[in-house]
Amino acid sequence: MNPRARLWLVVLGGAGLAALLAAACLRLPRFGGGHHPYGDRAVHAALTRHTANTIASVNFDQRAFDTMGEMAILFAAVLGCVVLLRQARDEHRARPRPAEVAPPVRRYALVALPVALVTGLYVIAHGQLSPGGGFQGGVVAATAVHLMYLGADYAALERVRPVEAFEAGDALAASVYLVLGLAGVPAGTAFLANTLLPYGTFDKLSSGGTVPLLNAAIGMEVACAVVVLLARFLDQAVEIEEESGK
Amino acid sequence: MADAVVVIALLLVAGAATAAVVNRDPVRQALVLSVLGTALAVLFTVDQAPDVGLSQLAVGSALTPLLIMLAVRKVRRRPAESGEDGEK
Amino acid sequence: MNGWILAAAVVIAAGLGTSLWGVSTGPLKRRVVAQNLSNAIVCPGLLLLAQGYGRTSYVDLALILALLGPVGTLVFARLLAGELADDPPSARVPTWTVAAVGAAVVLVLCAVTGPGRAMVKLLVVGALVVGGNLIASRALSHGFPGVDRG
Amino acid sequence: MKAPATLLAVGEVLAWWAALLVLWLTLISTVHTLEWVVGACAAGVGALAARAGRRAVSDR
Repeated sequence: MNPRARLWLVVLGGAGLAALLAAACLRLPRFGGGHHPYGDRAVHAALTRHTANTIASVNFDQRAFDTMGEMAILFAAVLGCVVLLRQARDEHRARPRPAEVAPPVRRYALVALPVALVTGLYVIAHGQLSPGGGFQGGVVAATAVHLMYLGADYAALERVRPVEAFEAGDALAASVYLVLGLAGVPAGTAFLANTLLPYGTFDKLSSGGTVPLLNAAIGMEVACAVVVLLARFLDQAVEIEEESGK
Repeated sequence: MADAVVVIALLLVAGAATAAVVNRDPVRQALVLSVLGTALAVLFTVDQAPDVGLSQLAVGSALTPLLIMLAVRKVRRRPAESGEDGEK
Repeated sequence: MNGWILAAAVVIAAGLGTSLWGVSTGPLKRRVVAQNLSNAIVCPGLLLLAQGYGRTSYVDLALILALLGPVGTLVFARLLAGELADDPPSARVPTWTVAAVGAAVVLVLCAVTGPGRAMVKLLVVGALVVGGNLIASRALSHGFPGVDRG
Repeated sequence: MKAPATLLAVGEVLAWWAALLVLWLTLISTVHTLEWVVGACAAGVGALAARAGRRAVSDR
């Protein structure tokens, strides 16, 4: 195909896409209007299950199966990363030199680490009550651990972060999610149906049936996955070196 | 009138995204990307989607810069092989 | 649109607009400072938005930004230490201006909230914003003397 | 480990635990029993992490 024909093809396809997008935009409901057919139903379903945060109800109850897919994607992505970024045969490890960090920065890192960790756990635990949830809190908690690398050095990070434990935790949390979903099946309901536990009192930590448990499983999965992912990246960037043959 | 803050957030996101594309150096792109993440979090907040804004803040403020900067360091260290810019 | 949202719009438009301009132009040392200050100025903006919408749970966003924003700056300070060592960034006036804005916003919101746990939470967020901002500025200028020098 | 060292270690963890529990109580909106239990566990994890981090930096 010569460049001219290719250009015409792009113009034709682009024009078609633009026309369809414009047509779709013209039929959109008005911005900020009061009529939300899906939103009204989602809020109603969340309230009948005593879940204060509708988003958590959508993620871990009404569409818990979608969340399982997302969790599987993250799990597979981290698995792929671990396989791709392993130490190859023509590479060797060189211990990085201890880093010298200004004392106030080091003190800040040592104080911010537990504070950020507890905040991450707070965001996970209150996922069904306030904005947040397993994903957000898990990322915050995992980032907190890496303050050891930023405020000290790689050796200090390795001493507080046993990667094998986090790999096992990742797999364990993913299977906990599946087991929680399957637990309803012998009782005669569907996979991941929120019928296993009582719905509890509205706006309490124990409200929402299985939502807080699934939320916690996702939180642990995400935290462990991010730690493992960053461990591979740090290994490559800091420790592993190619044999240059020189 | 309450939409004014939405318009401001949208303009900031558009500006930051354009700046991230116009800059060609990965390190500078990472810096702009960090600001873009903050602007996106503001946009999600004013659109009353705090859960999404929280996700954006959690991922965009520290994790994405760390991943990008580590990848940049690995790539830059490779061709020279002299270890001058490596941490060893 | 109430006064809180108006104040938030002003803070965010001015602060984020300025830091966007600073982060996308100029030398590297100005860009890292702008990136640090963008976090420290948006955080009070988010607190004002939470007050304007009357949703106390939106304070969590400012809390997470106050915690992780300085961590992001530490990432750049640590991994760009080699580039920044010869010509360290120093931006006392903007840094202290942003810190003062953050402290002022937190104090005004505390006065409106009244004593209670909500006020303590605001103070925690304020301490994290101002302290994190100052520490991150410190880290950018000679924060990592022994890193990346080869 | 000698007795004073053990005492110091326990004291360090307890101090962090108390501080982080106070932090948890400021973050939450309504206090009830389950909040105390979950908060105490989270603060315990944070306190152990704080001590592990401090040791990783200083003992080498």
